Amino acid sequence: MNQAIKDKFALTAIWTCALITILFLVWMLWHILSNGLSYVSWEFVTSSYSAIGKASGIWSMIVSTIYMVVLSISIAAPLGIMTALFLTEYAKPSSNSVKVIRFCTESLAGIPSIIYGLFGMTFFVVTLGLGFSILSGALTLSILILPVIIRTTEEALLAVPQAYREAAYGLGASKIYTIWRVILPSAMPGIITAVILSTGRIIGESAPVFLTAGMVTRIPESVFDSGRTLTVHLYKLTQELFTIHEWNQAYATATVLIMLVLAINVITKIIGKQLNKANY
Amino acid sequence: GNTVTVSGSTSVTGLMEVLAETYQLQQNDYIEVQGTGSGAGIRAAKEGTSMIGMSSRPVATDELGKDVQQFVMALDGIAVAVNNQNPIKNLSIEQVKAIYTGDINNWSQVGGDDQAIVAVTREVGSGTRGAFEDIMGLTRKINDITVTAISARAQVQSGNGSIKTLVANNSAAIGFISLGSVDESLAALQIEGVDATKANIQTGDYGIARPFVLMAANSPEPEAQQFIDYIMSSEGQQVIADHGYIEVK
Amino acid sequence: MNKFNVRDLDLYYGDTHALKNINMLIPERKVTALIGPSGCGKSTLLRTLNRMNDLIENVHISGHVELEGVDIYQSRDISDLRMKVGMVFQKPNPFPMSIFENVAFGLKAQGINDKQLIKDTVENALRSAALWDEVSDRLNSHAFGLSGGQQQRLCIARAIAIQPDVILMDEPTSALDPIATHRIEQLMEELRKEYTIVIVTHSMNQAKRISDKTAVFWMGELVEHADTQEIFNNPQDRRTKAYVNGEFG
Amino acid sequence: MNKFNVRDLDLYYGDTHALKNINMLIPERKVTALIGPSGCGKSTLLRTLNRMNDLIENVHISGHVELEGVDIYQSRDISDLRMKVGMVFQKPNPFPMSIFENVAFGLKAQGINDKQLIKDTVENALRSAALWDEVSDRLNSHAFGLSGGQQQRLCIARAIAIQPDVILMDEPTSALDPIATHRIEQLMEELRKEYTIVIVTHSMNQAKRISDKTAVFWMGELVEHADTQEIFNNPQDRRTKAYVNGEFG
Amino acid sequence: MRTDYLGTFFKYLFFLSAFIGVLSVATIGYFLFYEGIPAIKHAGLIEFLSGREWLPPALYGIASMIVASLVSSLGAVIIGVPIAILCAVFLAEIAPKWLANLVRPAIELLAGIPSVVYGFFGLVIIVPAIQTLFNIPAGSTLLAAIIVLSVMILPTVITIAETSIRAVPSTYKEGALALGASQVYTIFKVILPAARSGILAGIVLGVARAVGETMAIIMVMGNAPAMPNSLLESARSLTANIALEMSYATGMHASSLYATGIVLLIFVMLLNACLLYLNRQRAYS
Ligand SMILES: Nc1ncnc2c1ncn2[C@@H]1O[C@H](COP(=O)(O)OP(=O)(O)OP(=O)(O)O)[C@@H](O)[C@H]1O
Ligand SMILES: Nc1ncnc2c1ncn2[C@@H]1O[C@H](COP(=O)(O)OP(=O)(O)OP(=O)(O)O)[C@@H](O)[C@H]1O
Ligand SMILES: [Mg+2]
Ligand SMILES: [Mg+2]
Ligand SMILES: O=P([O-])([O-])[O-]
Repeated sequence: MNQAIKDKFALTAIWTCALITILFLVWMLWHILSNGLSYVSWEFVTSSYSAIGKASGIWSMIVSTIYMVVLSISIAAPLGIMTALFLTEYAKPSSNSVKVIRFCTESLAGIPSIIYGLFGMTFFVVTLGLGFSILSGALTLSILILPVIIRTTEEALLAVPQAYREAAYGLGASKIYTIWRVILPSAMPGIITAVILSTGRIIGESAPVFLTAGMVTRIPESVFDSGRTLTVHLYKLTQELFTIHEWNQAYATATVLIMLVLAINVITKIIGKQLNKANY
Repeated sequence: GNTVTVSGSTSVTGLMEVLAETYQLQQNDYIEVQGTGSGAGIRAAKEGTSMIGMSSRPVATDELGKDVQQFVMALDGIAVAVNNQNPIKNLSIEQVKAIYTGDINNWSQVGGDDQAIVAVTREVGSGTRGAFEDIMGLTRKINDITVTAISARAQVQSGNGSIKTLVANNSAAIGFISLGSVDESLAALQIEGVDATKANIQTGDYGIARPFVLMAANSPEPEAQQFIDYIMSSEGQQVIADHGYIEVK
Repeated sequence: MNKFNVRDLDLYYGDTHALKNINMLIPERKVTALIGPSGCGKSTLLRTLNRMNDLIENVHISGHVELEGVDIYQSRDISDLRMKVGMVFQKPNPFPMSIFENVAFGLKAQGINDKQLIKDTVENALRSAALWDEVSDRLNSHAFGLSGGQQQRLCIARAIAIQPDVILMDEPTSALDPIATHRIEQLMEELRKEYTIVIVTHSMNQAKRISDKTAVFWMGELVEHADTQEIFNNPQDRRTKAYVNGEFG
Repeated sequence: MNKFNVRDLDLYYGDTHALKNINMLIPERKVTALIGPSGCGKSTLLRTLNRMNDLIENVHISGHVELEGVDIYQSRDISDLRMKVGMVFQKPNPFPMSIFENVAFGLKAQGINDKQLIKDTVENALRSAALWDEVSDRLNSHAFGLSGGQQQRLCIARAIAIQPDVILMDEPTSALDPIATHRIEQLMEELRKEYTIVIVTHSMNQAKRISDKTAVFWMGELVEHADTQEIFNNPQDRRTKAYVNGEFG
Repeated sequence: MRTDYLGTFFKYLFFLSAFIGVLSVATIGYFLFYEGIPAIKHAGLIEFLSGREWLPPALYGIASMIVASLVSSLGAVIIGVPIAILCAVFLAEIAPKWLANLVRPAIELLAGIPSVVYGFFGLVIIVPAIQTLFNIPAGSTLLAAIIVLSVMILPTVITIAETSIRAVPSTYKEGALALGASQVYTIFKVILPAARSGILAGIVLGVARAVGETMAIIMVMGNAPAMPNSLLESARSLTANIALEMSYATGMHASSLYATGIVLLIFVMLLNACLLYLNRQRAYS
């Protein structure tokens, strides 16, 4: 076949695939948003849920989600960042400890989330006796997001120009001073990206969350209480989709979730821009 | 206030959440209800991970051990339900059984339209499924171990709600759910000509019924005991009756 | 007086023999230029003088580098060495912080907190680097706002601020335009009065213009090291002759 | 005969005026060297000759570049232009495939399938690039296994294989050691007999050694363009004089 | 010398943190195997893997679930990956900048949307559509799962593939274009092969996501634990098996669910090993 014809053919295929993808994804977004937006109200977002059917608000789920995000991040972020520092700044790339650590974080990244649920339920809920609680959930999720944080932070650290390190060491600065004053600040946008990415992950998980944190619909008072995150709530609703009322709730919850993810993406973008500015 | 942890049967959960909310209107304790399933409820009560366990089937004493007591808080029928468009109104126990074992797989075999049957069941370990299998004789023995006789081709859904959804939206579907959660969106069948109603269960004419069981330690925490007392009180029983379940007092 | 005494120095990157038995005296308060074709080991030698090669994995060094008679590879305190031997790189590499913070960095890294002292040192360093007049009114603005040539002078100021004895420069003008290059060369003219300067350059013209001594490298070997005049007018080594006559490079 | 005729050429990268009103004739079967300090626009001019700048966003070009009398910015067929005007880059950039596939790439891209024809062309191209003897026994091994100088000759062979009229080279030896550089220069000596060569170099010595004509650029302007002898021995422009006398760069 | 102590302290602190990742893997692995091995011993490894009947507490055979997991993720790969790669090519090389800048954020948005939302969409749109389109009694089928999964992995694979296509040194592209090669020829013969390892990584991540997906699958696949005979039948994935029965199970039944987890894990590890192997081959050549 003539190369020009092949080219035309390939271009058509590429445009078609792009179009299919875009249309499908737009269709999905549109379907959910068009059904959900009209039902999302201030009332819906800020009122609480009640089994007697008086109220179907999602405020308690939002609070539980926030608890879960804050707690998981505050466990995983320091660990992940320090691990990344060890891998990029201290360990020799070819050393055995690096190989082992890298292998393990990569394995963690590959474990399906249902297995985290299985593990969290056995280990944190039962063996450690933490029960269905935000804490059990957050501990489970922090292992789950550890690889994301490590990898993204590592990339950010590696992207710090070697020239900064050389300049700092060339001025007689110690390693830890260099890390603290030069490397971490330069990598900060990347680290924040890592945190935001993991926030998305935490918000999106369902099975490992309800197997460890349960699905109680009230506002948790402490991390030892059970709570239901938004995503778990959506899952529960889909299992009970019955009356029009429940359908609307499900669409509205899905809409809120999509808007949350959108907000997260926008924030990531802004930080990314900041990063580019800092490195011009 | 204190927290009372309750977990187990998803069939009981809906009712329990209502009881919890009415109870909380009166005093300070918080009732934490987790719908995990009867099997998990029994285990939680036995291992003490929850103060109160819930089951939607009778619990054998040897399942619990001697440190755990049980209360029947209500009775509930199991309705065999089909889509509203399905012309079938009545099935015999044998027909239901054959449908679930897969021996009957077309509605025309039981006098309906020529349409394949979509049988929907709960997951293994569910109290509703356990009770349904026991009552309908849907069990068999393999290597001397009792296992289900429900066909592996039956679709599995993990709650009364999702079975309801499926049946309400699929004209070929049949499922079994807690009678208390039946409403006009789907049709409960007569079994052997008997309507699935509260009255018929109380008289014993409709035989597919099971107890809702609460389990707690022999000497439970005072707040748990107080909540159990509330459920068993006439006030609590009234709430149960109001929501379509059968009071025990 | 000689500042550095390099004896029998061999350096390997893994299996690459990058420096081959180098013996070289570097005189105090003179400008020594290292020239030679690409990949001949100029940068590598320069970086052995403040142990910057320590940062690279798989480097193997044997032989001696003495700074004022003390072998720098024996002493443990690298920070100390690097404060004595400052370095300026090929591409201007200011830190992503303000102009002031850039120059103050080395002092703060030593744990110096005295505000006034820092301020004075920063001003002096910027003056010595002939940058003060251009930036005195915007010390707190970001260093990246400076032009390439200004950034390179900032890096020189940063190196000067910690009062080193020696300044190493690796092709410090190769990323700059002719005018900025000229400024830096003028500056070196000033600095030679106080500092020992070792500069790598790929431009023979630059070596001619600014250096007192020139060392010619060829594939890891030091082929000739003498007064700059000598090297260019009366080269002894065949390869030097070919190189300065432009037969390659 | 002139191969290229560049008339009133201006080129902007966004707001940067990178080429300023260039007028230049490039003679056939001669080597034309473009020299000048860093950032003066040498590479930019070179890349206008085969429209490589089209790949860069925000480039704005006005004026004319005629190849054999036809304005290359009017004609639509860029592939055709690029097959006539081959290019060799600063860093050797073989494709990640075998030696043979690298050289055959251009032919296959044209849709040529004749195995024998391809084989012969590859062999001829490798011979012309003075690489055949070194690689004839391992044509199927990966191109990355070659040394830098061999890779660069491979890239030249790749360009030759599609039988261009012109070969553009952007600092083709700057990443190579002196011996490899020497090989490439020898090769150019051969190629000039058949091809028009335009070469960017940062080394005045190289320009002197290999070119017939030299064009000197300075901040986007063409300041002088004449026989190489003239440029170095009898420069007309003040800036040329300063540059070739090593006052900067 | 004060700083030296500090330096050492931090070095060990960082090392300890890094060690927690190792510890987690070890703990997870330990629990999984400790809890799962009894069931495998009880049922016999071969019987466990090849048995078609899942009848706890008597028979534990997960062959049908292995098949369901394999088929659903394989199907998702066959449908999703080519589309995703061409889409990535579109974004990186073909689309005008404004269009790419419009589409990319949309795709990134979709990469972050919880899989439950995809499952929900599948439940309300795809399942009924399959039911009517193929005129079958129930739309919750393998096919529904395949479609949901392929849509779900699109954003992941597209994003990673696009990044790695963009990371291909522009010198390759310039080299090819300078030889007069057309844009399409350059893309398929130079850029995509050079981006291979990144694209493979994206595919593996996508497959891992498909294999590991749980809730979305439960919502659309019907979960019948029988061996599916066609794509238009209900089936149960390994993940769904764990999620459905986990909260009820005790004793050997619970152990068998951990054993299901082991199988799932080995699945994913094999996948990663494949990636390593493929990449190593490339590095070698
Ligand atoms: N980090 C490294 N790892 C391995 N080899 C290296 C490394 N750095 C340099 N080399 C090799 O050591 C030799 C000397 O390199 P060096 O950078 O000292 O050369 P140079 O004279 O500074 O060249 P240039 O003028 O190109 O900067 C070269 O062959 C180079 O490839
Ligand atoms: N892609 C680009 N975008 C914006 N500006 C560019 C781009 N490429 C080059 N320039 C600018 O155009 C001017 C000329 O660049 P060019 O690369 O042609 O210089 P050169 O003479 O080849 O320099 P060198 O010797 O460093 O290669 C420079 O000021 C450069 O910064
Ligand atoms: Mg160098
Ligand atoms: Mg250039
Ligand atoms: O959830 P169940 O009530 O069926 O155990």
